[in-house]
Amino acid sequence: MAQDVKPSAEAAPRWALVVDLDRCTGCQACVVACHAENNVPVAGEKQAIYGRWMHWIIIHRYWEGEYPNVKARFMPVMCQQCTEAPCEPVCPVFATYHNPEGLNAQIYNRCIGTRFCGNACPYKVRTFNWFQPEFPEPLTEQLNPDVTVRSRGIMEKCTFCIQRIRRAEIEARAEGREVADGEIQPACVQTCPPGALIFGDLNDPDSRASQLARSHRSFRLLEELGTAPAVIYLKGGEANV
Amino acid sequence: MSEPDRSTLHAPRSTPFDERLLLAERTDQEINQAVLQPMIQTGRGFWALVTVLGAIVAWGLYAWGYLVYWGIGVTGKNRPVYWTLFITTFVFWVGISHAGTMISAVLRIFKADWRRPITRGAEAMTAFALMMAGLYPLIHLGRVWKFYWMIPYPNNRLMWPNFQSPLMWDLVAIFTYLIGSTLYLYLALIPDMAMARDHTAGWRYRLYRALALGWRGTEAEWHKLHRALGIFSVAIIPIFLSVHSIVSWDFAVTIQPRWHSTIFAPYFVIGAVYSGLAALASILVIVRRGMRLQEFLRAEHFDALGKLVLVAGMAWTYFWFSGFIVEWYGNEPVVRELIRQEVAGNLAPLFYLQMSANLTPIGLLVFKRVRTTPALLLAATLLVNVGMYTERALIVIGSLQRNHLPFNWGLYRPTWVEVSIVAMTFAGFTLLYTLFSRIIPFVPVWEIKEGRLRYTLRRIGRLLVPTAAEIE
Amino acid sequence: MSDTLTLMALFHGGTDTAEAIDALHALGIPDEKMVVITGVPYPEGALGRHREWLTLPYIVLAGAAGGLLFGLFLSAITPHLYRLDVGGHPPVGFPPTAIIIFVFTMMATIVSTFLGVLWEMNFPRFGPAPYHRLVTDGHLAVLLEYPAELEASVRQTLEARHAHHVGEPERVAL
Amino acid sequence: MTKRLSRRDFLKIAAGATAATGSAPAVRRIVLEPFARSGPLEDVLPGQAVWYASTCRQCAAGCGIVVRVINGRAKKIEGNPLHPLNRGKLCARGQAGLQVLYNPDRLKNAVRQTGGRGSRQFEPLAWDDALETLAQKVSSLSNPDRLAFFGGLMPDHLYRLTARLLEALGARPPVIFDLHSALEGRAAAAQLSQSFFGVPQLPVYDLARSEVILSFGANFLETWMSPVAQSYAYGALRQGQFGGRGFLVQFEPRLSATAASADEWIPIRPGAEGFVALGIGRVIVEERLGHVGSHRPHAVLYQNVDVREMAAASEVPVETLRRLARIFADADQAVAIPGGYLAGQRNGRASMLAVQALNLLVAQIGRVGGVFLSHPGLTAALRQTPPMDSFDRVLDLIARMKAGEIDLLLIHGANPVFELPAAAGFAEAIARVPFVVSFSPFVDETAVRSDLILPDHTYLESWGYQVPAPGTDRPVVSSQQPVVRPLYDTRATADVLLALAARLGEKAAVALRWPDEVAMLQEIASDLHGSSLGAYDAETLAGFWMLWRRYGGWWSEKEIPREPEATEIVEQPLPVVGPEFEGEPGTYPFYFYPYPSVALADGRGSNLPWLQELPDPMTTARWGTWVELNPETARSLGVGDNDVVRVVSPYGELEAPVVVYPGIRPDVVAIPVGQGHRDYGRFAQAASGSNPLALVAPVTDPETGALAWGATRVRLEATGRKQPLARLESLDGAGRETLG
Repeated sequence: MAQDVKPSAEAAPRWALVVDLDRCTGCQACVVACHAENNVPVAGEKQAIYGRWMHWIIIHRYWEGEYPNVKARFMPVMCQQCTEAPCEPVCPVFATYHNPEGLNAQIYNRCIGTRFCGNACPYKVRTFNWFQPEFPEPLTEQLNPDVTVRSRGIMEKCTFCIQRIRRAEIEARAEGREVADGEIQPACVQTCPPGALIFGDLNDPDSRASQLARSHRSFRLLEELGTAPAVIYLKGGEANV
Repeated sequence: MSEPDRSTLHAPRSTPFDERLLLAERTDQEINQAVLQPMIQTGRGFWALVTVLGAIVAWGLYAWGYLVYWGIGVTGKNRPVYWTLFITTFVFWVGISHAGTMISAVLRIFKADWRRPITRGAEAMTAFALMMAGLYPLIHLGRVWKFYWMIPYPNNRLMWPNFQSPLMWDLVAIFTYLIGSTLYLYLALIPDMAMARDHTAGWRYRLYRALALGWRGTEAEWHKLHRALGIFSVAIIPIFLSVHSIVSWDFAVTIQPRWHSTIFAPYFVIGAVYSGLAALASILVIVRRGMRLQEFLRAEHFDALGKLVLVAGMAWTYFWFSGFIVEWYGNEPVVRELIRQEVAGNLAPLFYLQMSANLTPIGLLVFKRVRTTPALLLAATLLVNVGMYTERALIVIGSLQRNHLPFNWGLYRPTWVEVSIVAMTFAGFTLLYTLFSRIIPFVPVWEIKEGRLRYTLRRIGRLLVPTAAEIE
Repeated sequence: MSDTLTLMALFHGGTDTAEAIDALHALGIPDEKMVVITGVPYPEGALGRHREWLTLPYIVLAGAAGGLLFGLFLSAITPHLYRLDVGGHPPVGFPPTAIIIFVFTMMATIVSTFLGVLWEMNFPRFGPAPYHRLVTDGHLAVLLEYPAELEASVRQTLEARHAHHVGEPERVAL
Repeated sequence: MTKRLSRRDFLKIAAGATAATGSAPAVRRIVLEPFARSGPLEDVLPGQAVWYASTCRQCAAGCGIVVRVINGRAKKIEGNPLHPLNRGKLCARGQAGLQVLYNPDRLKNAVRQTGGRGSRQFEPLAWDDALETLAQKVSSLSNPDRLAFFGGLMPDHLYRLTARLLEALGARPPVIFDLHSALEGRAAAAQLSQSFFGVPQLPVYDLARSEVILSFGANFLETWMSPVAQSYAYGALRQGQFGGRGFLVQFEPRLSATAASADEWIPIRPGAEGFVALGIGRVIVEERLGHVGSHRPHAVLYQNVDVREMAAASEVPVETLRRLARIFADADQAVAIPGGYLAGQRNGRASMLAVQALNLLVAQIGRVGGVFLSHPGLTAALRQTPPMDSFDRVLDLIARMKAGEIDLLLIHGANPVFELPAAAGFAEAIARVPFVVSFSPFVDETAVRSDLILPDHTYLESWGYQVPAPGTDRPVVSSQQPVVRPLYDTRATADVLLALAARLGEKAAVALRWPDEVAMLQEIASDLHGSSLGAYDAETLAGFWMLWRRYGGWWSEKEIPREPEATEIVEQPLPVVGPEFEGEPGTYPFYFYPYPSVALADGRGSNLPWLQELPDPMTTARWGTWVELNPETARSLGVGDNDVVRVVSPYGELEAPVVVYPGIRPDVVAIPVGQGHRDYGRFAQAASGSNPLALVAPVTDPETGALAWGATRVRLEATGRKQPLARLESLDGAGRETLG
């Protein structure tokens, strides 16, 4: 994963998410976990019909073949946290930039809503707040105090649960130790029943994520575009020997 | 129409030149009057027009307020079609603005004399089109109340804007072009303001006096003015080239299929010139009739203008084709899909409208009769702009509907809000132009007089031909 | 030591004016004592007078240079004032810098040209100045200063060239 | 020796235990707290996150959860990393539990419905008055038999109380039925175990360590039984430590998400699953497949089975049966699962027997990677779990209600008006009952038809415990504790019943002698105190009670397998019973397949916005109801995506947009269950959709008495209308991954 390590961030970790397509069952648990963790609003039926949904992670479902020899495959797609992120340079106000840990940070309060990043993103994983999000009382009580509620007119996207990363890092520092591999778990990873999502540091060659990333099954989404994503997919249908 | 005007701008074949020199028989006084009269006397039609346009603008403003209050959601945008009619119209207006400098700067440099009566109309068009274009980057923002974060100063937390973003290039380039064209317009206006000052009273006198800045017309003043205009017309050309190139880079720098193209810059520029010149022709035909300027705007002007449009049209076709053949041949999946959509899919209606509306005028303008018949010229040039608008819609909206992941494709339906706001800018442009034509001499009187100075009649055999003096 | 008089004369055509000016030269009235006011820009030397030198080009160059520096500051310096990485690009890249510098240079050029020319013409100047409204109707006005003793000859020269409205220039509030 | 615990130790244990269970994270540092009843902990730690362990009540599986609480407000639900059932994992519905707690449409206090039932005019009622009315209604019953209790998804202790109370009053035991369990075939499965292993316990299928899995209509990755535990096992099956990749075959008329994850999907004729199982079994016996030859004694099972007939009847070619038979018999670890769809047929029992027999045939019962029963261990005493009643008991109750034999009906945790087939006539029957009391925290379709609503707490505010069923590889009890103080003036139904008993006095008061439910729970939990088996123990009862809440239950540290031994039933030839369907094949050409929605389950999830917005894994549709048609069927009908069709059965009809679905038999029409609420809150009502149970015939499998929800035929009529469905995927994209 050498090409993932940015010279600017030698020591810093390079967070990565490994998605094992062979384990994913399309159960959608990650989607709700993400809603709950990141205060992602719901769009409502009318908007949903028009293709305006707010999920930060969606599970693509692909059909192969025809009845009766038809197969369906699942592919969770969230922000790929590209190393060479096409969405970053186009923002006129630096609302999205590359943080030292290689994350593709979205600064909500900087965003003025040009939606340029949304066009530039080849994965179309950025969601825009078309309206002011609604949380009829007392649903506001469910909001996670660690995450802002985005107002209308703002771009948002998967952050790898940056707040959870920070929480773990702070705890580790407080206890004067390194963050252990597997200690940091974005909400989707934490809940994924078949364990299809694995989060870890690519700069640590021994982390579970790194090991899996080296698997012969691993590939990146739209690799040919050269965006060098930090989300690594493991091809389904074969054993990992 | 007070005086009966000829249905066509044709000169009787017998005397090919007399109309060209028609002004020669007029005294400066008469010329002044001919220009000032239609400005001062405004009919009922004028006020009716102003009211209608005003109403449309007001409605558009309401729609904008509605948009700001509820959020971008009230437009038809969705994922993945994040840019729609607003950006389309933005590109369109920037395009329109390109005729002004094309005419007054380029032609001034090439000493094309026929430009004289139409320069001001063209420059005004540039300025107003840019004002309209300038609205869209604001309107389309999700949080317009934070637009000032794009202004280059260390705003909150001492952060500067990101100069790597094409939107920043856009911002400064368009701002520059707006300043440039406005100053250019005004500079060339000063002597006429003095003229108007000398022949009006009341509020108009006070206005013109202020605008004339105390112009007298001493040799020194004339000389300096010429130098300044000379510098302007050289300086503004690179700007005018850069502006639309930068607009094209808004799209070309992304890796969105169909946008990611190197030919976009020149393609956009030529498209801009094409639509701009066409728009200018349409406007001149209308204003000429509305303000009875038949004497000033005559056959040879429209003929020449028509030829320019024709050339621009051909150039556009050439650029379009060179872009298209590469896309078609490259056969890159998403682009292939987009082309399929255009040729036989949901984009087909727009695509065929675009092609027919852009190519037909080229065929028409080949004929002098079309170029010199107001009605026909108007039809042809309006058609061009329908075509160019559709072209922009296809580039902006069409391309966004498809991307590398079929799962994420989308469609787009405009809403009343978008339509109202687009209508607002069209009405706004017309309104500004109408008012302008009533306050500012629509034809640059001093330039016409200057041009008249240069002609003498020379006899060649049987013919009396006008010859221009090659002096500057 | 004799005092000087000023007077303004209007002409119909350029030719008369030109001849009149030559005659006045002959009387020993130098160019700088004469101002020709026209409603139409006459081609260079049409009235046979010399040109004075302009500072405008230098103002423009200075302005352009200033714009260039400002553009350079924005595109090459500010990214370092608040360092943020985007999309694997270096903080300062050639193409964006080129564009920003270019645009600001041109902006400065334009603006300095405009301000420069106003400054040169020391505009705006609304105060009363010797002027005649007929100028914009195509008449040429010659404004001249001459020693009193030339009074007669000057007037006579002007009459000879069909000058009209010869007399004390009225100072019009412009 | 006893293990005493400090919070610090607990951290280590948390870490150690998760490592032991081998779940993905090596470390999960969360400090679990017992919810202190007086002056909750969160008051002393403002802004500090506190984690409370409890039990998920979104379905009957009983997964352990930990809830992140800040300033007395629950912020996030996660799986309990220590819990041996779900091992820190949780499904979509479990994650959405917060919105049950904070649902804007909750009842805020006890209400009486003024203006008659269905008027939806509610008048707040003081709890004392409510209890008084209730007590008075009960004591004024002419005959205790005229009292009926309809229960759905109840925590175990509440079921105990109810059963005891009814017993004490001399009334019949509660009727326990909910649609979700019916769709899972819980009742039938329990009966199957009863006759197969002699205990009415749901078997555990060891998917994780199995090599070949034949799943007959068991969508075990979505809603069937214990989806989280099964998904966890599936992960291990796919990418286990040893690199092997199990082979999963799914027999289903529709390609469910589970089938999508399977290596092979066999679109089988509805109701013919048993035939396939029998066919495979017969082949194994005939061809002496497998290693042990263990099947010699079982040859008798298949004596009247003919492979050709089976193949013909199930439309699965003989070669396929042979191939599968070989794969199944040759595998060291193989298991066949009789799923819910089998139970939903009128030949359900026969099919399930045939499938279970396969496990017996290849000696996979009680074998690693085969079939187990969860070991009760010490929890045996606690295992007074509500036996899911079969549908015929419900029909019987409805009949009695219609006949006016019921004067007082109490309903808890169920919404029969919505969940039962409309044709069963519960709505009409309930109108005949003079007085109805609902304990639902929401005004659902049934609550609207009751006189009194005495809202129970939502599960995050409640006490309780549950023995997960089916359990896991060791004895487990999940304990439930409030993670926040009750938001509103609601009251635990258990406490209501205790108070009621106290008011009624005599036998009732004796039977229900506890002052409140917590006292009862403490007593129950104390059974487990002092065991060396447990993952923890304390010296004092108080300490044990603290840890019981802190851990979110009690479970054995090591796995304790329990090998069931088959009863003599398996010595008789297996019955060969064909399916029957309601509706003439001529007029009603299609099999109707209502399936539980992954998001909304049987409809109890449809008042939660997160779940409404949750895309269906296969169709990526949200918010609405849709009709899945095979492309060929759609073509012959001249309809496409988003065209509204009318689905008509002999019992009712509904209209919904079409989803052209490549993975379904041409003769099957599938509709997800869950939408079509008339009440039950804004989100449930906002969704455009209809309830497919309107079509379902209220028939049962005569053998088990289970609801044969898959035994209805329907016909389709195009309406010519269009109704866009909220799909996540772009229809233009046509399900392609790339344009290639």
